Amino acid sequence: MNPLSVVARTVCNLFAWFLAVFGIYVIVHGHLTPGGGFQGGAVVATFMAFLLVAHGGRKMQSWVRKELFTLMECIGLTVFISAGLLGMSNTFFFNFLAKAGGLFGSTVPLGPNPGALNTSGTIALMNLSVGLEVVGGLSMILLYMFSGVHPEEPFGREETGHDR
Amino acid sequence: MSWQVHLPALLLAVPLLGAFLAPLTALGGKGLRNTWFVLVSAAFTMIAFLLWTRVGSTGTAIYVMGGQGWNLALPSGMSIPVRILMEVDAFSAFMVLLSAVAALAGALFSIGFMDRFSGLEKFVALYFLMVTGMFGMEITGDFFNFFVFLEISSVASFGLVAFWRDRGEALEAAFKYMLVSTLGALMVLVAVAFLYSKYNVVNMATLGKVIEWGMVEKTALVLFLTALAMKCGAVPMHMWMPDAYAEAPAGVTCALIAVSQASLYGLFRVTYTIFGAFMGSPVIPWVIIVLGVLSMFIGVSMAVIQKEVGRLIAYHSVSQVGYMLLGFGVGLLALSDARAMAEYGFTALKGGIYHIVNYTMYKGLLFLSAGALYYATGCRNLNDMGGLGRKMPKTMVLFMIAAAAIAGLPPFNGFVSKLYLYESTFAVHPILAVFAMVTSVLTLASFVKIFQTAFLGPALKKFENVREVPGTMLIGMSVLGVAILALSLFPTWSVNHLVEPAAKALVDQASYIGAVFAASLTGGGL
Amino acid sequence: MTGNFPYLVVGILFVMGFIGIVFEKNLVKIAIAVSVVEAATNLFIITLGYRSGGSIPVWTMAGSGSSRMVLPTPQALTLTAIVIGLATTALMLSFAMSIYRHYGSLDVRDVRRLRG
Amino acid sequence: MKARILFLVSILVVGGLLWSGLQAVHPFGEPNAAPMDDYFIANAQSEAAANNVVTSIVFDYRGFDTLGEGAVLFTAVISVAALFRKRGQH
Repeated sequence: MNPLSVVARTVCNLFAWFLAVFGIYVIVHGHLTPGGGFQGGAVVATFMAFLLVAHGGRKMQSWVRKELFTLMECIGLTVFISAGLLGMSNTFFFNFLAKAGGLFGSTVPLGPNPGALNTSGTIALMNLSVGLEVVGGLSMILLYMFSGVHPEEPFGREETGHDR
Repeated sequence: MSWQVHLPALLLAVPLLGAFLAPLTALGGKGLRNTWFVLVSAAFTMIAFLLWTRVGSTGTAIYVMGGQGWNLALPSGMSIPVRILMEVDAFSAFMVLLSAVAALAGALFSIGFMDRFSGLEKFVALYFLMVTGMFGMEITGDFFNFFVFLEISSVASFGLVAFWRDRGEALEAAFKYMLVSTLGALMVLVAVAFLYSKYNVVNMATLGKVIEWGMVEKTALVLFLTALAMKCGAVPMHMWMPDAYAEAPAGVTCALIAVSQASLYGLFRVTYTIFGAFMGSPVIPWVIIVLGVLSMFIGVSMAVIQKEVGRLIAYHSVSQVGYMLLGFGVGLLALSDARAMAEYGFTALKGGIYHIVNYTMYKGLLFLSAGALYYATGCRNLNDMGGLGRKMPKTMVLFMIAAAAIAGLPPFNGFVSKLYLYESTFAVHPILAVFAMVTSVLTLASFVKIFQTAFLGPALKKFENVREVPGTMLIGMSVLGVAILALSLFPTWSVNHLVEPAAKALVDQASYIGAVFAASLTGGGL
Repeated sequence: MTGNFPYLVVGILFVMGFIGIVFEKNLVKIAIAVSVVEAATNLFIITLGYRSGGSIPVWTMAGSGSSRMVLPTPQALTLTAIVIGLATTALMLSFAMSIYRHYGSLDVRDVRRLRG
Repeated sequence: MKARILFLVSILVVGGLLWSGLQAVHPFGEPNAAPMDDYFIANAQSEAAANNVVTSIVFDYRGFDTLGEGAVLFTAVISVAALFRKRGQH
């Protein structure tokens, strides 16, 4: 994929940041407004898609490493499952932070209310971790599918394990 | 409170955590990765065994995901569960145990078998995810959760079937498998949506309690039947099965067999537990029986003409799935009739369930030995092989055990389960028993063919340098070999302790439903 | 019957997707057809949860007239199903790409080394 | 040709099945009594302390499904990575 023209690149550079900020907003406010980890993560991942389209894959691959995204993904999911495991004093996936007073532990008034960020216990924590996972995962899919378009090697020669 | 109440959650959490951390083991090199592979596999096998013993001693185990207490199924003032429930009765525990054994054997085998290939930390992650999906399908008590785990196990197995992506055939097989499997999963989802629309619950036990017999339920039942029969490889949609089984790496195929058994489990959970009360009309049971007979016969007749070892064994899988469908179909036919149940239905069920464990063990071992042949010689075609018995004596012995078991030769376990099936199906209609016996004879014939072509005969010059496969692969194969021998030497024990509780649990719809509603009466006692 | 128009759309989309899967010859088009079936499924679940006149099930800044909310469970289920659909579609397209590398064609009639 | 007729018949069967099934579903906009969903709407704020009922279902009441969903995405990513991996990449 070749880089686009300078106008397109400038516009993409600008708007990619808006997308990233909006995506992070959606992730962080997942327990208050429509949205959540998956939706916000998908929006943040379009940041990567914008840059990939505008600047071309070769430049992109010199900027970021795929290992970084693998790490993001693994950490996100591990935090997610650990948040479930920590509730094990009651049950797996018990919401042990809700209304406990500490992190994300405030109570909410019943009925319509303006909403406070420090509520909902593990829900907010899981939103953040899932957001991290989705950003990493979708970016990885993009980068790997891109690297599959122009493989550097002829096909059929990738593995030596079949030879005797 | 004993920590053992958390076993159903741990059974799923341990392999999932293993999968999530597996890509990071690339940092520590080969030793760390293999240690992680063995460690997590041993852990989930241990948990599965503990779960099985616990269910055997204390009865159906339930687990409320995220509730105040593990057995607080119904929140205060509600008559239906709102959270996800895990429900492990004797049949589920039995399936979990044998899936765990097959997965352990596949994992041990894969360490040696996949050693020469790249990208193995991804292989390990996908393997654990497939195992998680399989366990989840078997212990969940919630239909939507069932769909999610069906998708986990399917997506992971697509990746594993296509793991040798330098072979075009593997990609082709993966695409076919993916098409069938995705369609099946979507049908399951539509069926769940239909049931949700009418009853506003997705919990299995609650649905079994409140369900009525109307158009919505009929549609849902037909969708479930079609989708799960597609997924377990019954005949009209069996095309994906030989391709995927033959093209996947051998250790994966061993676990894939257990995955298809999990789909079969779903089929019987739906027909027996949810729709069991409406099986008075013989239409659905006869559909299952006919599918079973067709699978048996078409599978075996396609198998006889195959030249590739993997495809030959894979076509036998189609025919073996037919045996189980036959047994369960006959059991279903007798479900609403106590006299018929005592007379032949229960025997058929026992035969079907016993055949599941036998099939998973010996078919896994057959695929592993075919993989060992491929590892040692690099050949897939039977016509290129010969005289390998002297070079690979241990593989030959293990293959012989498995082949004797699948053909139903008398001292082996395959004989016992097939005897149950002949006996009970004869009571329904003699022609069914005749089909089953003919299939058995053809199975014997084709395994004699493999054995004779591959292992016997003069030693070929091109196989001079062939040696026995490495130790870890032999250990993986021996796990299954020992399991087959144990089942064969103690048939009475295995029928009484493995098979009968599972068969009783499957027939007893009331206790499956009652477990959810009774457990909550005791309150949130921890 | 006009009131049940969404169900009609679900049925039509479903059958269209099936026709695509069965009769299309191009792997990418087959992947698109699978996506259509997925979309039909998601649409079906989400329409099941609608209560006429209901508001979204979110209490933040909700007006006083928000006592009647649409059913939240179908939305949660659809969310899960959409992500799963995304994952399978990505994988299916990757398979199509890899198959093109090996066979030089996306036509199912050319991708036929396995048979019998 | 024979296969095409078979396909056509199967599509007709699927379509007919869906048609008859969809006829029996409740009318659009008026679901049957929904005890489970009403429980969620009534108790999401007091039990899970979340204003967004859908998120409280996704991450609390049915949080385990969401773990499975995350695992499916992870699986797809790992599969794509395995499919396009380079030679010698461990």
